[in-house]
Amino acid sequence: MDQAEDTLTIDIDGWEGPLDLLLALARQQKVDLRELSILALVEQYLGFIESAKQLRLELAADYLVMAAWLAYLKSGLLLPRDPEVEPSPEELAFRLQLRLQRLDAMREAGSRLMGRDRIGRDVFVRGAPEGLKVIRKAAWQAELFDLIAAYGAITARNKPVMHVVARRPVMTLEAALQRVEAMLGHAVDWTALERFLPATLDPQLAKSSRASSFLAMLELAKQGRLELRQEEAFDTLWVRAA
Amino acid sequence: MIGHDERAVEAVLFAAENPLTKSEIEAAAGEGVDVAAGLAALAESYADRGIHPVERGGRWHFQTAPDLAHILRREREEPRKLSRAAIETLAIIAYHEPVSRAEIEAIRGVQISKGTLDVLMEAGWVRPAGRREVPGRPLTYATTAGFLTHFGLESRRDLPGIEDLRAAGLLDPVEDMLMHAEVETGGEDD
Amino acid sequence: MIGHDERAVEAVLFAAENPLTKSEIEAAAGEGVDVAAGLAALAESYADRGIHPVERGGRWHFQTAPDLAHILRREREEPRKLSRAAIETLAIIAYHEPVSRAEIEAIRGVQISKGTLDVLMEAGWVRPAGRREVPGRPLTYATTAGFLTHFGLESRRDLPGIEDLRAAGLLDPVEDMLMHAEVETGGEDD
Repeated sequence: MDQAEDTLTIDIDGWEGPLDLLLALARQQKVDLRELSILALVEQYLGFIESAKQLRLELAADYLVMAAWLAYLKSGLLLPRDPEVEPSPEELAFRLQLRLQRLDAMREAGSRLMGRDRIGRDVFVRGAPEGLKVIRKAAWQAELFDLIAAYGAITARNKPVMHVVARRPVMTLEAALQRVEAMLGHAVDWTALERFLPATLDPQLAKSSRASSFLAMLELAKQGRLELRQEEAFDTLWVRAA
Repeated sequence: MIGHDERAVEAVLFAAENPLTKSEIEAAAGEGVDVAAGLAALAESYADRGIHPVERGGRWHFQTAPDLAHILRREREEPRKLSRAAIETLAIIAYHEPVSRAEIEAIRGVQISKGTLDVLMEAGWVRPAGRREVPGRPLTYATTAGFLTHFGLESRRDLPGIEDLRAAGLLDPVEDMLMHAEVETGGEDD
Repeated sequence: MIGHDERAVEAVLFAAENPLTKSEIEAAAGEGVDVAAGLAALAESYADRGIHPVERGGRWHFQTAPDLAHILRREREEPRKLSRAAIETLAIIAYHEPVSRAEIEAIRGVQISKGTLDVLMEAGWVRPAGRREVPGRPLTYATTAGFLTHFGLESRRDLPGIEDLRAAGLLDPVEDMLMHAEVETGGEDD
């Protein structure tokens, strides 16, 4: 067993996800998967994750999620049964066992498929058929794969797969405060709020800086460092150093 | 003396570039040919020969006898090699079809990487098979007649061990995978 | 019981892509196969059948019995592959129908030649689908029932969506897919 664990530690990169690892561990129990001891399997998996941690191997998140879930399952199996909990730990263990059996069966099925007498490898079709007369097929040939691959190519061409999330240009309240404070020294006379805003052609940034600068001015007015004046609603807002 | 039915069916199958259904053989062989009788006679005539007529997914073609593989295989390129992921995915589709990508991923416990399904579709073994009428309407996948032909299966019933697996409940619809619900939805590729 | 010589020669001739000389058959059939004896036995076995082994200029091949030649294609009409432009145009119509020519060009990013749509209509996969009620009243195009049949689709809704394409690796830039193919082909173990 020790030896096996060593091998596993070295092979950490070889697993296709936690289920793959669990199946490999289950196979070490050398029993029919239907007779598998889930508790022993959980111990093995958690032990494996622990030793990987000690070796400071980077574990992908899904391995850790599985570890957490198995730890939960283990405590459920060991602790006195709580009838409130649905599904029961035994049921969860059984489902896990089924999953492992199914994956194992599919893996086995895959290798049996590959081992069949395959055309072009073990058996061969006629090399040079003459072809039949009655072909009412369209002379134009295309496969569904060609079609959807073409559409994929067009889509990829038009919209690069890499999505760069455009950073929306905004002026933060902190930036506005700094800017207004710095400019206030020059505002001995009443100055329109607009004069404090950065010049920009970007309407988003213009809106954002107006809103932030207004808030910044309210804050500075509260601190008594500037005065605000407006003749009537929606009229120009005038600012002056206090 | 060999009957006309048998000879006509034989010539049609030999000349055809692809496996043919019974009605395609009928259309090619012309009026008055009993295709069923011809196929039956043909199977018997060729039982011990170096080539055989075979039925795959309801389509017939001639192919070489498997025991002669060793002489024919030489100097030929092997067909496309598949990755382990592609082999497993193919098996899952064949045994569970129609099956959605999420279901395949639930069985394998990992996401299908790019280039797995498209390799199988390009080989002509897997095709989109309609959408499932559940929320999200996921596309499902199934195998093709070309899959049966390539792997020498008369029908999906001939998939190795499929009856035992079904009896053991291992081919039941993929259930909600509790702990995996989180992992899988969390990792959805963008 | 049919001898190994005959079976080996039979399978080799059947699978060959060109007529073969005796020595080529010998090389293919491998050690210990008496090709002359095999060919003689074969000629006798097939004397009355729907196909025959024949010798032409020192090379052997199978061919259909002359009296059954009527089932064969007389002129070889080569199936023609659609051009890339045509396949892309067809894909755009299938995904966006009804769609005008200007819209197709906008999506493809290149102009389409007159012949491209003609080819698709000749193949019976695309049809005019009325005019759009906007200035210029452009003609729109849509796919036909024949399109669905040819591509084995029950409805257009069976076409994989963008997410399905992405998951299948079909949105990758070409270089990426080639690299992937290499990785995939490298990995099998049988």
